[in-house]
Amino acid sequence: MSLLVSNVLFTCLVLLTAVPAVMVVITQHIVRAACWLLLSLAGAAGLFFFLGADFVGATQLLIYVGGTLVLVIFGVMLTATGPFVNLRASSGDWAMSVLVGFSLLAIVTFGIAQPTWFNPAMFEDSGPTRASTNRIGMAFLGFPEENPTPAHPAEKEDVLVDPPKHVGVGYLLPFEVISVHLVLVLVGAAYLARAKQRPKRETA
Amino acid sequence: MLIPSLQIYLLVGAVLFTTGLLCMVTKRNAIGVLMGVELILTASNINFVAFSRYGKLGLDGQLVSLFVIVLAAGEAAIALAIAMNFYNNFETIDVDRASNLKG
Amino acid sequence: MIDAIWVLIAAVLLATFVGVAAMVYIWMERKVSGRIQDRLGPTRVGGRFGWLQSLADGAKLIQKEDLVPDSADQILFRLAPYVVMLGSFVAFLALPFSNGWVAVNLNIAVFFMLAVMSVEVFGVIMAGYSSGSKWSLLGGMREAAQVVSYEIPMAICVVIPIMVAGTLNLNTIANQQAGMFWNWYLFQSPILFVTSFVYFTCATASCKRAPFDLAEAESELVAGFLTEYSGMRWSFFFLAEYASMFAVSGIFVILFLGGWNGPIPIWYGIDFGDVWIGKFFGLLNFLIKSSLMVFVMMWLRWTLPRLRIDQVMTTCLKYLLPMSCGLLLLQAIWQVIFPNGLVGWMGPEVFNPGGYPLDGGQP
Amino acid sequence: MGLIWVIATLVPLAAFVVQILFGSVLKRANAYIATGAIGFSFFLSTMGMLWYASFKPGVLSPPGHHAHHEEVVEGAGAAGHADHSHDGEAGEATDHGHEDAGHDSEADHGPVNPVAFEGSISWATLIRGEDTLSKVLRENPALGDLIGPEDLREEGPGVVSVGYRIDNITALMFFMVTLIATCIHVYSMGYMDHEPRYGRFFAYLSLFCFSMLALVVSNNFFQVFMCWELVGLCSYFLIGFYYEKKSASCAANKAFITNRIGDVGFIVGLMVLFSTFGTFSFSEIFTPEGMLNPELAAKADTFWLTVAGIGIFVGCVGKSAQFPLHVWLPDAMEGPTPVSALIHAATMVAAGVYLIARSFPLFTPEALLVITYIGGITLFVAATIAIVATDIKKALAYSTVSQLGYMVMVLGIGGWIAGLMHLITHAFFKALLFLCSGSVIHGTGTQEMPQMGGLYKKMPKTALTMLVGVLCISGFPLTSGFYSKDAIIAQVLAYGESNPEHTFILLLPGISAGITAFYMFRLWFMTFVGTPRDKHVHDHAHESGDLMTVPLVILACCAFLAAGVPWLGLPIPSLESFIGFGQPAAADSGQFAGLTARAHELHGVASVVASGCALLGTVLAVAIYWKGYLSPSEAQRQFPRVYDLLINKWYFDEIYRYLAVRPAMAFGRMVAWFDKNVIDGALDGSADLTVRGSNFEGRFDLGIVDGMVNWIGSTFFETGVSLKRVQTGWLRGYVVTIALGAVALVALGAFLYTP
Repeated sequence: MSLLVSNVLFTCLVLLTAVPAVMVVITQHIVRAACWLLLSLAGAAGLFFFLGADFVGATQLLIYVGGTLVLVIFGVMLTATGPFVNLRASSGDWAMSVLVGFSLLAIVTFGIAQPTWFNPAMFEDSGPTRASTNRIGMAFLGFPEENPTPAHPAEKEDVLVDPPKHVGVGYLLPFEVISVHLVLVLVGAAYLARAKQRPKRETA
Repeated sequence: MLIPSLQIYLLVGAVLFTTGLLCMVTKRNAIGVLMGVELILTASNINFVAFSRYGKLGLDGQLVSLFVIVLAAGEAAIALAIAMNFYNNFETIDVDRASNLKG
Repeated sequence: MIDAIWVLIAAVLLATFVGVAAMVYIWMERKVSGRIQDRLGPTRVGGRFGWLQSLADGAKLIQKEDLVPDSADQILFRLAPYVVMLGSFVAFLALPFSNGWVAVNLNIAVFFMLAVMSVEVFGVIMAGYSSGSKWSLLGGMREAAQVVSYEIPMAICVVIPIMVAGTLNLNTIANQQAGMFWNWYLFQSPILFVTSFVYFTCATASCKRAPFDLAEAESELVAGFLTEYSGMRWSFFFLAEYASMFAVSGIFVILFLGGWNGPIPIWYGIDFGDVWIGKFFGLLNFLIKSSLMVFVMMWLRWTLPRLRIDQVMTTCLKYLLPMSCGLLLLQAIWQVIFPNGLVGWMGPEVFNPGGYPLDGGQP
Repeated sequence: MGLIWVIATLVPLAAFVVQILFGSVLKRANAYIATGAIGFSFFLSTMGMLWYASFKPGVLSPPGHHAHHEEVVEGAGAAGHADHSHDGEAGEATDHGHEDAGHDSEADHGPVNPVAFEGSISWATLIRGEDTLSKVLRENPALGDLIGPEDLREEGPGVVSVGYRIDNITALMFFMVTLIATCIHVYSMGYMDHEPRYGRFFAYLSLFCFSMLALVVSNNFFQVFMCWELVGLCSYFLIGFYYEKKSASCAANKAFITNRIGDVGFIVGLMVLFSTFGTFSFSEIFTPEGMLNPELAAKADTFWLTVAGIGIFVGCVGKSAQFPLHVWLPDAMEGPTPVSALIHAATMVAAGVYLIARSFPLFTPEALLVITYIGGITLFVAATIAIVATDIKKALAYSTVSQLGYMVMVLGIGGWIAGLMHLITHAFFKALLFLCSGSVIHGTGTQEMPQMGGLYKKMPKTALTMLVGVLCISGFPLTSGFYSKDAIIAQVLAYGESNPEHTFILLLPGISAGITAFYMFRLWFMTFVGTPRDKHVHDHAHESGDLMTVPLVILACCAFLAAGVPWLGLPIPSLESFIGFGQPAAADSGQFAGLTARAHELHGVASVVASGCALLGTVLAVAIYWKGYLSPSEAQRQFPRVYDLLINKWYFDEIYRYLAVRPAMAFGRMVAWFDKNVIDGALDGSADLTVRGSNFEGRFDLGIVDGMVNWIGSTFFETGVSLKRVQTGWLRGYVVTIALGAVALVALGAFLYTP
């Protein structure tokens, strides 16, 4: 019963992710494309939850949907004056791109379906890592995981009861680098987007 | 009725990737191109998290996808700033017009 | 894995709760505004206090003609209220109402709530864009700018008590504050005390409540992104607004005011940790405190004049954001100096006199 | 208890720090802080002096009786001097000292140790020698537990330390400096009332006082030298206080540079001293009774000892304005008058004399002879210049130089007590005189005596107090100046008896005593008596306020009574006995053996001589400047050469200009010529050579190196031009290309891959 419900839910989520993504490509109206993108990304967040990656899912919602996408919409609205809402590519472009896209999809799908590399013993369901938030935080702080497979019971609460045994580098350096990178990006974005005198129409 | 398995996730990722690519190719609007990029990044995130669950990637998959999300946010901010600048300078958002650097 | 059945049941319960609570709060708002403006407010419908006024309003709204303007983007126009509603409603999935009474006991509950509520703004933008009206577009843009900006100091303010608690699980956070009222995080350090005010300001703004209700400033923008809406779609927006008011108040209560723990633990002798009646009193505690915070929001709305949009953005970016960052830093320093909190030296008995299991248990 | 002096020293420093940090905020409160600080120091030093007297009861006995008990009592009786009318009490005091043997065990064993307290903290180690304690420790490691590391921090040889050493001279100097400085501070509050930089003035005063007190309290030569420089620095600040005036800043420079010349000598002396003895500490160089430490003296070569002594004396020559370097002191009159008083009475010039007295046992007979001659010449030359000075302050300045000459000279002939006594008494009456002249200047607005006259009616308090000062400095009987000058002349007479070959120089004190009386009375008469010579000045003259006159009265009393009240015959110790308690044995042994006793015998004669000379001078002054029997202009006309000599200050400035400044300029010109022609020529030549080389290298560079680089560049440029068509600028095309590439790669891989 429960399995059935979850399978239905999974199917819905897959469809919610894939179909709007296709719609993003198909629709010519840029604002609608953004809204389809919202659905697709929200579906992806749902998939993350389904995969047990709660933190990643919530981050996807908060940053991607709540932040990035709003920015995109902003951009659309600030630039979507008249003719630019429905910019169309030529049919030739369409034909070529669909050809390339489908060949890529075919190759990738072919690769996924290859039993030669897909060894089920190698890829087994390691279960949802419910206690992952704490582990993610510890990894960010530089405590690498001792054992990638969850040794703890899945339902264990994430109050830190057993501190990590050994201290290593973990993800502290990438974390710091990303933080500094973000600051630089913000400064750069503010610099690029600052109010400027609109230059006179160029003749050349 | 789909049963959750690694292949399904990878397939969803592949679809998202392809649509993202198509989006980048077919959209002449600069922000449309940006959306394509976001789709591609999401596709890769789905793969990372799926491998984190089903593969030997462990927590690393989630962590990498977190980094990707955060970087994507920064990238979006910069891309939008560039788009704004582009729009201000050329009075258009059509990427085909942005060919000043062609040889 | 999430137990899907339980989620469905909880969803129905929560939907009911949100609907009822919104109606109660709308009635309360009218009474409060009346009293503050030296009026009586609704008195007739449903007896003495006009307590059925909201129901009457709802009936009226359902009967109204459902208009969609010609120049509107049909799909987005219809979709927008549901996105808004969805955003504020899904957040309730992770909000515990009493010890263990929560739809999904997520270990990232507070983060999840913030994330889901951030989707709400997307519906507002959709509504503003799709209405095909300048007022709506301007209102939607303002709203988006405001909410996205206020999310940042709000999230940082949420991080500060989380830093004290050491977990994102709202259930655990509330249980950590069991005992006398000085165990509440509000009184754990002066920094947290200040933080609570900053958080509440941001929360008020992110619910687009007065004095931050620029998106629907009727004197400038007619009704902002709501201009073209009527009937049920309109009422969905308001349901969402009151629901998110309750949600942010609930987060405030759990993070700062001890959640469902009363100021004085009069139930010490009776260990009601897992007893139904005890949880029920906890629920009452929680509802009273949350309603109090909602009342404060109403009080503010009918007391303070509306700010200008530039003032709103200045408040956020120039004052609240640096303030919250500074508070985060100060609290980190405080943690280093007083690792056990101010009353920590009294020993674990005082900190948690009931000896509650801090993880609260599964529902 | 020795800390009382340390605190008294540091209080002005604290006041200075406060004033420098918050001076702009405090404004006029600066004056109160500075005055309060020095007043507190005065209080502390008074307490300290009383305490010292009770700690060393021998200090209250008549002079000299410690070393030569029997003779002194007899000699004093034979001299029949009023000073010793309480011989009986002195005997009793001696008996008392016997009973107090436990208290001051050295009092009855001949030589006496005047040092009451001594302490120091080490500051730097110049020579790391092994002191006794560490040697003991090295040989007995077991002791290491008993002796803590703090015990090892004892002052060993070669350690430069900061410390204090309290003996009777220190206590007395402290008392004198703080008392006079307090009066001057109070006076300055009135005198400097309308000045800008009021606060800064008091800050400088505080620093000045601190420097002098630290100098007095120090227990080693190095600290003395540091404070010495500090004193010089403060004098530089204060002399140049009106730095807007060119003459003032020039005077400050002159004082500073002249002092530096002296300090070179001082440094040389110190270096010789240190390399000879390996220590700066007084207590190591001198024995308690005031001889050169025999252990060290055995190591020392007499020649180097003489060099060290003369070097140190050269420092004193600079600071105390002795003969070749005295030129700065009259010019220093450009500073505010209270500063002049401070410099001339309490602080700067006293430092030099103090140092001679302090290091007295160090001086070899040769060095002492130099001191005597320098002092003698100074005292005479300055006195003669003072005769013709018309500026009231300059006249006083020359009188200071002259009186300093007295002190230095008498120190040179072993008159340790007489020199220091004159230092103290002179400090009081010279401070008084300067403050009086300041009051006159304040009242009249001019410094030129020819513009004054008849001011007695206008400013009676100033006139009377100044008269007291004039009487004191002239050495009239019963005044303090009488006793000190009398002691000097007695010493001179005693020395002259045994050393007749120096009779010439020994005549000078007597003659100068007359000249002193003459010019001082001339000053007073020209200022206060007779008809007003400048109507304008006279009309505007007025008596100064209480803030200025009260210190005058106090100082007048002090000046009159500074030498004690021996004429009353009370059993109160006189200044002489107080100083005499600490007389170093060196001043009464060797060539000076018995000289003190002989001087006591000659007191009667000396007093007659001194009083006679003074009377002569006074009569002459009365005749010329009061009664007008003789005309000064007539004398001027009759002795034009003498007058020219005196009015031009013995042509010292001119001599220096010819001997030092002109040669220095000529040498400078020579060096400039050398620089311009030889060094610049060489540089020009090398520059020319470089230019030629560069030209050649440039051609090489252009032809070969650039050619190669250009060839490479053009090749790449052409390649780039041919490749640029690949860049279409079509963004979507790029994406398609990438995707196609990826597909192609995978396809290729699949085609090639054979599992």
